[in-house]
Amino acid sequence: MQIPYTLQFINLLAALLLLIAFAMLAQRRILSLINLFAWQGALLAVSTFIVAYSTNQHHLYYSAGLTLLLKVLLLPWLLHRLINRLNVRWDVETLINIPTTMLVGIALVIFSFNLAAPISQLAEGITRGLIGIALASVLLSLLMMLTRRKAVSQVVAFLALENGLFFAATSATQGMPLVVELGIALDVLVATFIFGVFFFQIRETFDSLDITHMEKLKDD
Amino acid sequence: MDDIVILPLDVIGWSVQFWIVLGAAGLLLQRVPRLINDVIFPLSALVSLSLAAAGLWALAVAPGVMVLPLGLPDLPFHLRLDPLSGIFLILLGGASFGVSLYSAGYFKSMAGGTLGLLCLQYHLFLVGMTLVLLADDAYMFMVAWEAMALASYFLVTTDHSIPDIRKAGYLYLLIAHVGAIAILLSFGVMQGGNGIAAYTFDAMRSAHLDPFWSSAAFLLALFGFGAKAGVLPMHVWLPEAHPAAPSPVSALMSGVMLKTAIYGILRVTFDLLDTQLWWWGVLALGLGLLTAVFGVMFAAVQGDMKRLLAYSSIENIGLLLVGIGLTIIFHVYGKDALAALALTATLYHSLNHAMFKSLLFIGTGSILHATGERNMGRLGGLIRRMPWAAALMLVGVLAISGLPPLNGFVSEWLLLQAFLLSPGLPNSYINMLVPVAAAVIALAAALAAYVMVKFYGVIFLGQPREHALEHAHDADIWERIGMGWLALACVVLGLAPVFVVGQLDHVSQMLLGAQLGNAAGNWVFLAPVDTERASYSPLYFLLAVLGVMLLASVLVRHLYHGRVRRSDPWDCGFPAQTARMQDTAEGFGQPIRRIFEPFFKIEREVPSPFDTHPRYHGQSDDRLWYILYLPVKHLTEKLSSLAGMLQHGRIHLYLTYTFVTLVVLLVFV
Amino acid sequence: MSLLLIPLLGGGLLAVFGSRRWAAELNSLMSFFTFAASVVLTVRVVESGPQVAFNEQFFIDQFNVFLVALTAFVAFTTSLFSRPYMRIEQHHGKLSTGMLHLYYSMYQLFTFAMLVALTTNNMGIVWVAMEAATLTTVLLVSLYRTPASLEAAWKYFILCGVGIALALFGTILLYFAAERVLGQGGTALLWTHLNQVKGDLEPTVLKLAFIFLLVGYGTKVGLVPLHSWLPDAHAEGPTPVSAVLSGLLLNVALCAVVRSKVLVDGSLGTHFAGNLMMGFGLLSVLVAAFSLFRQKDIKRMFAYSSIEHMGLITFAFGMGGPVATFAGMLHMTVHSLTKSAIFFAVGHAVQKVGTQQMDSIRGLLQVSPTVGWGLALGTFAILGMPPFGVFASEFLIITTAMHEYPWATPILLISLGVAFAAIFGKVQPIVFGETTAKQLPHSPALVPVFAHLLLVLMLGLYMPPYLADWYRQAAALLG
Amino acid sequence: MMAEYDLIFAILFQLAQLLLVVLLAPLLSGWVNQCQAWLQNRSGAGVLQPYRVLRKLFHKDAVIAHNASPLFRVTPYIVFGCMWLAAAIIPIIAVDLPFSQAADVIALVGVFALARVFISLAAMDIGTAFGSLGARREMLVSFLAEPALLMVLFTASMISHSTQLPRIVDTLAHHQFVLYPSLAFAALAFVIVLLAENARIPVDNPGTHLELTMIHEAMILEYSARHLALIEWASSLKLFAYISIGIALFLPHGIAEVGNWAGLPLAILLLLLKLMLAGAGLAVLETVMAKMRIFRAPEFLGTAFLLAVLGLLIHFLLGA
Repeated sequence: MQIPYTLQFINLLAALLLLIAFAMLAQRRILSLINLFAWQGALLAVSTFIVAYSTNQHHLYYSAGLTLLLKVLLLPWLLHRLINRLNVRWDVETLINIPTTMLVGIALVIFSFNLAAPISQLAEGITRGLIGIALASVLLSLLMMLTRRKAVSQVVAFLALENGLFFAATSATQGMPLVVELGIALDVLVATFIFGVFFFQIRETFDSLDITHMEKLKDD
Repeated sequence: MDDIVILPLDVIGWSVQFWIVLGAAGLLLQRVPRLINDVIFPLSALVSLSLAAAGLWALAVAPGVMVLPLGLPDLPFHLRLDPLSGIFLILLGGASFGVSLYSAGYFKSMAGGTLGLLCLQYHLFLVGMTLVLLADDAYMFMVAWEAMALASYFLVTTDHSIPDIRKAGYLYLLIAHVGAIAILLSFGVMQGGNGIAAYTFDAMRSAHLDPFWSSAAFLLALFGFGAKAGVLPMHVWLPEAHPAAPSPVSALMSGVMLKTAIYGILRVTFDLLDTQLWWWGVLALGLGLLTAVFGVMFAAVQGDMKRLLAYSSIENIGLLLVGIGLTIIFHVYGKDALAALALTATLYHSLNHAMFKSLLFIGTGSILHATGERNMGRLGGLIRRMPWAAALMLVGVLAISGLPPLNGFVSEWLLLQAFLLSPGLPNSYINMLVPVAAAVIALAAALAAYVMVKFYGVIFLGQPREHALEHAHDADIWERIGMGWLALACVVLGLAPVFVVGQLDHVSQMLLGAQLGNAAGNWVFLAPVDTERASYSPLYFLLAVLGVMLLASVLVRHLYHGRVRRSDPWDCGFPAQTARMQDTAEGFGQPIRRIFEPFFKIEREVPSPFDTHPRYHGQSDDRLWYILYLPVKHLTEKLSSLAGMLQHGRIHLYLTYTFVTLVVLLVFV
Repeated sequence: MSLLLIPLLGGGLLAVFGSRRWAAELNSLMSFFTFAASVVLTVRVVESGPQVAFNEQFFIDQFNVFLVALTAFVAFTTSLFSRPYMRIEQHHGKLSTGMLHLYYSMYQLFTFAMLVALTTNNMGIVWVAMEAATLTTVLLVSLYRTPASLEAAWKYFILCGVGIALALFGTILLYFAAERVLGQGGTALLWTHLNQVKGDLEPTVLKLAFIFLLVGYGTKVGLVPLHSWLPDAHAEGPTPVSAVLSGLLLNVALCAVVRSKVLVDGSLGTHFAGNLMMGFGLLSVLVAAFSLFRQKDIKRMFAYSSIEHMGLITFAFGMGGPVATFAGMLHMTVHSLTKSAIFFAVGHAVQKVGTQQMDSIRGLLQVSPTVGWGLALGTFAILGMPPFGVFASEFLIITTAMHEYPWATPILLISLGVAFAAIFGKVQPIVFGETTAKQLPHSPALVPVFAHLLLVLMLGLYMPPYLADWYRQAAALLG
Repeated sequence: MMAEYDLIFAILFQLAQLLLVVLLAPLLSGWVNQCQAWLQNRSGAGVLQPYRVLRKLFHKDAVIAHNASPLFRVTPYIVFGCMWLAAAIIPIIAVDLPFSQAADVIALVGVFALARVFISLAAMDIGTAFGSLGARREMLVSFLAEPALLMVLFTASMISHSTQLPRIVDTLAHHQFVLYPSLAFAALAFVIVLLAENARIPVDNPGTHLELTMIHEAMILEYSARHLALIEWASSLKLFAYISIGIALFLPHGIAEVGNWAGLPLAILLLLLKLMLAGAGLAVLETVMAKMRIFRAPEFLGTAFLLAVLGLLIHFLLGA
């Protein structure tokens, strides 16, 4: 049968999302990391919009707009300002070298696809297979979190993880109830502000954002 | 009629409540310590007496039952008062009566605040022990048991500024708690049916376990209660904790609390479990023998008088365990008359030990107050300074040495009779074991005499080893009364065995369905099985000895003269004697240490002949501590360091934990 | 729903007036109102069964109403405690007025978040509220702005953030499964509805969902190996915060786990979720018990003991069945009360000495018997010594385990023994012996300590019938 | 009617034996000393010497240390009483002694223990170096000797299913003659115990006051006059008691049965004979053996203990 264009398009977006996730995993420079994050947000917004259009649920339009506002404009802007204020334009040092990370990432993707396969079977309509991708990007961001040693890049990874979730929430399940999405958005916002506060505090206490300084608390 | 049947339990209920009130009052009255000493403790002694009376009463009437609206929703507190509880209540009441009276005098010197607190803990301790004896479901038993442990722990650590005492308290409560866990497990094994209601003792009685599980229950109980009683190898806490406590508390712990553990073993083995196996008996017998010999051996080499008594308590617990083992063996092989004999011996010895050990412990309390000295090597000659304490403690010493006509001898006599009557058991191994066991018992008894001669001789006799002792004062009036009561109890228990055995028969009847009875048929002669086999009459014995003595003295005085001349001791014409030439405690124990050398971990520094200031230091340690306990400690530390490695402060690794956990779980779906 | 409005209002008020001198009193007052409201609510629920409100967005049954009451109560007593505590901290110059301001407002908002998480019917909102609770406490943990506190807060934030995110994924999967049955839109995440149709939910999806929910909320519960944030956060935050974290937040998170467990096992018809919870519970108990040995910081040690007890409770809920669930809830209650009481006492002790290193805290009984006895009794209570209530619940849990899963009992008992040895051995010299402590500028608030301990003692010896029925109904509800 | 007569006669017997032993005991020790003297080619002081010693001591004034406590003064009477009693309840002529109903073999051992404890305490009372030394050694010897004695008695009472001496003797003497291998071991053990308990060579030497060796003498150093007399008398009673235990257990034949008046004269004659033999044997033993170091004593007595237990085991094994 002829697959509807919307579905094809969403699948394409999903693929791009995954691609960007990989790109972030591979990325060494923090600025471009943030830009990539913004792009991811944009993809997310678009896909949400399409889902909203194809299933014409109105509240999805709101959340698409919200995504655009938050993740494409507000957060990247905030992060940029932070970086300028703290002038931390260094390269991202990773704990594990990039190729290894990539290999692990690929393994994760395969794993999550297998995991999602049975679920995809029972998903009808346009969302087939998206769970897998969402799961994959979540796991990839998680991997990124635990390979980066700068606070900022960890935060970006965290936000990317949120993106993956959001993608699952909208595209895969065609939108959670509005209340939930508003709540989620709010939390993300607050979280980011708190992150900001933290950056300054950490900065002024450790005069660096390298979180490897923060390994004092342990059982000895 | 019912109310009359229930009545003993009611009396006990009131007594317990009254005790709680007294304890609280003590806490409130801490501003006026005089009131606590002269009013509260005597009152509490009266309560003890009522408790003992109720226990005696309970022996005759049918078991009383009561369910309190307390405890868990589906498992309220069950109380039950049967002959077994009754006997131990008599023990508790009788001993605590004397000890409480004594305390009235003993704690006079104590500061108000501490005294108030101590008064509260003291009474909670008594209440805890009482409830242990009454509990009829697992939950209440555990609550009472641990409350008892907790109260006694706080009592032990009364003067907690001394690090050793803190250490003792820690060791004590830790082992007690481990034991409690084992007891809980054993109850869990014995639970009847399912649901929480299966934890009433009635449910356990009705439950039928296969040999494996009942053995498991027995072993767990033996371990748990053994830990409380100080059975090898769970004894290490006892010689630390008992000396650490104030003397009246040591008296209660040694005299009464250890018996609650014996009570627990009896309750579980003969009441809750419906079948017994012969090898349980052998196990108990063996453990008991080991404990007895070990205890007396270490008692012989102690220099601290309270430690010595504590070790002697270990010995007596060993004897009790031997009695229990014999009872089990006989019961399993259907020789219930003999089982009754062994059980009677056990219970009798419990009573006796409660009395004379309490007496001796409070006696050491008086000495401690008079001299401020626990090390026997610095005492001596106190019989002239404190005649009352000396006289009363002499009774205790003779009793604990198992000398006729006092009470210690009666129970040992019964125990040995049980051994002598044992042949004819189907199992030849046990038949072989029995004489050896009897021999070991005899050995332990003889050694006990050795220990006690050392104890009394070094403390009370000879010349004072320190000048400070010249100012030692005798026990005050309350203390004398308390000690007097316990000494009296020793004498009475020794002279009226027939009556006591008659009372104990209620217990044998309940647990074994058999009675010892008295073949002699009159109240003078005690003849367990048959007059032809054995009989003993302490009364005639006493009369004869006294008669012969009086006869001799009268004759001597009458035929010759009573002239006496005082002079310096002759001592083989040895000139210039000082008090330092007497045997010290350690010197007196030295032969034993030498004979049983392999059992001790001895470290000594002996001065060379050329030392200008020669000093001797010797210490005999318990090897078991190094063999059993330290490895466990090290293992725990190793494991905990492993656990500590989890927490090394690097957030990436923490995230990795999350990540790995997630992935693993996802994989294993 | 005055219950929820009060703390929100309180948060607002304190956000405004937080820097005034009477802010502390206002804080306590608000908490008291919340408590009163919760009592009213409780009475209503116990009388007339479960009820819903705000077109089913909120749902109160016997299970969460008991948690609501508990939360409100402990929040109230903690506010009482924090009044002098914070004053003393200020006196010592550790805190500025601004920080206090932040503290008071955040305290109310935290209460609000927890109450929402408890009372809401919408699994999504549960998630939102949990996240909110995390965010509010993060700032409280880093209140002192010391490097250590920052590090602790950062770890807390990151780890719990990730955890929560995973929980969100679980929620999404839940919704994904639910919408097939309940159709699109609002009702598909309502617990009540899910509970009705749990039989027809898609098992495979729910399995997946539960794993994510367990890992997510489990991080907040502090289950090993997701517990790493917990000791740091407890040790470095202000003591009242440690008290509420240990006493309340963990419960709330666990409550979420239990809710989802009910759904998942209902749908699978197997004991899958239960087994997972039991596994995590046992692991937590074991690891925490052995970790206790090496602790030097007193608050850190009690944090580990919280992990241990949470493991025990998780195990109990995992076992399921009326008795075990009953025991689990009872243990939740007594643990919250006891642990917060301990933290109160510890807080004052630490203030007296000026350090959290146990080696330098000595002889509390000498300088202030009340604090000393509070700590000693609290410790014995938390160690499961009768006659305190903790023993009652542990008794029930262990005996049930002996009946249902005999193999688990040795692990539990060994851990309990080890924990006993560790904590008792460290607390004894703190309470006893010669002292190193000094007097305090403000008189410590010990009413909460002994109020809690008395309650615990009562629960150990006597449980009022209505309370028992209440627990029973709740247990029946969770099955 | 008849029973009452029996009882009265029995009581008479009891009193008679009381008198007999207390009078006969010094004679026995005198006899032993005399035999030793002969064996050592001395012409001894004669068998009546102990009586003279006692008379002399009773006449003297008692000299007591300043710090002696009442315990010190009452002990001699207690010891004397105990020993007298012990000697009185052992059937040596006839088996019907009513008092042995009141005290069986265990009580007998108890009596010895009682006396020992008191004399040891009294020895420590004055607080001299030798006193406590003696007390310590006495207790050291006894804590091995006493259980050994108990085991010996147990073997006998196992055989006769009774712990009452009359019954034991009755069984051993008047039922059909059986050889008891267990008793052989018991006898050996008993001899050792006898030597040890009565302060004989090789464990102790009653003859000397050599500090390094003495045990019993060290304890009674501070006693004089009537007290010393009583103690001496008591120790000869003790010797008598032990020997008569030995007789009763190992060669009881000839002791009169219940109510067999006719047998009495013969019994008395036999008794004297046995006593003389035993005393002579003791003398021989003491002469041929050498005093051993104090720390060899435990091993020596340990052997006795071992033998006694072996005897008991053999009884279980062979049923004889």
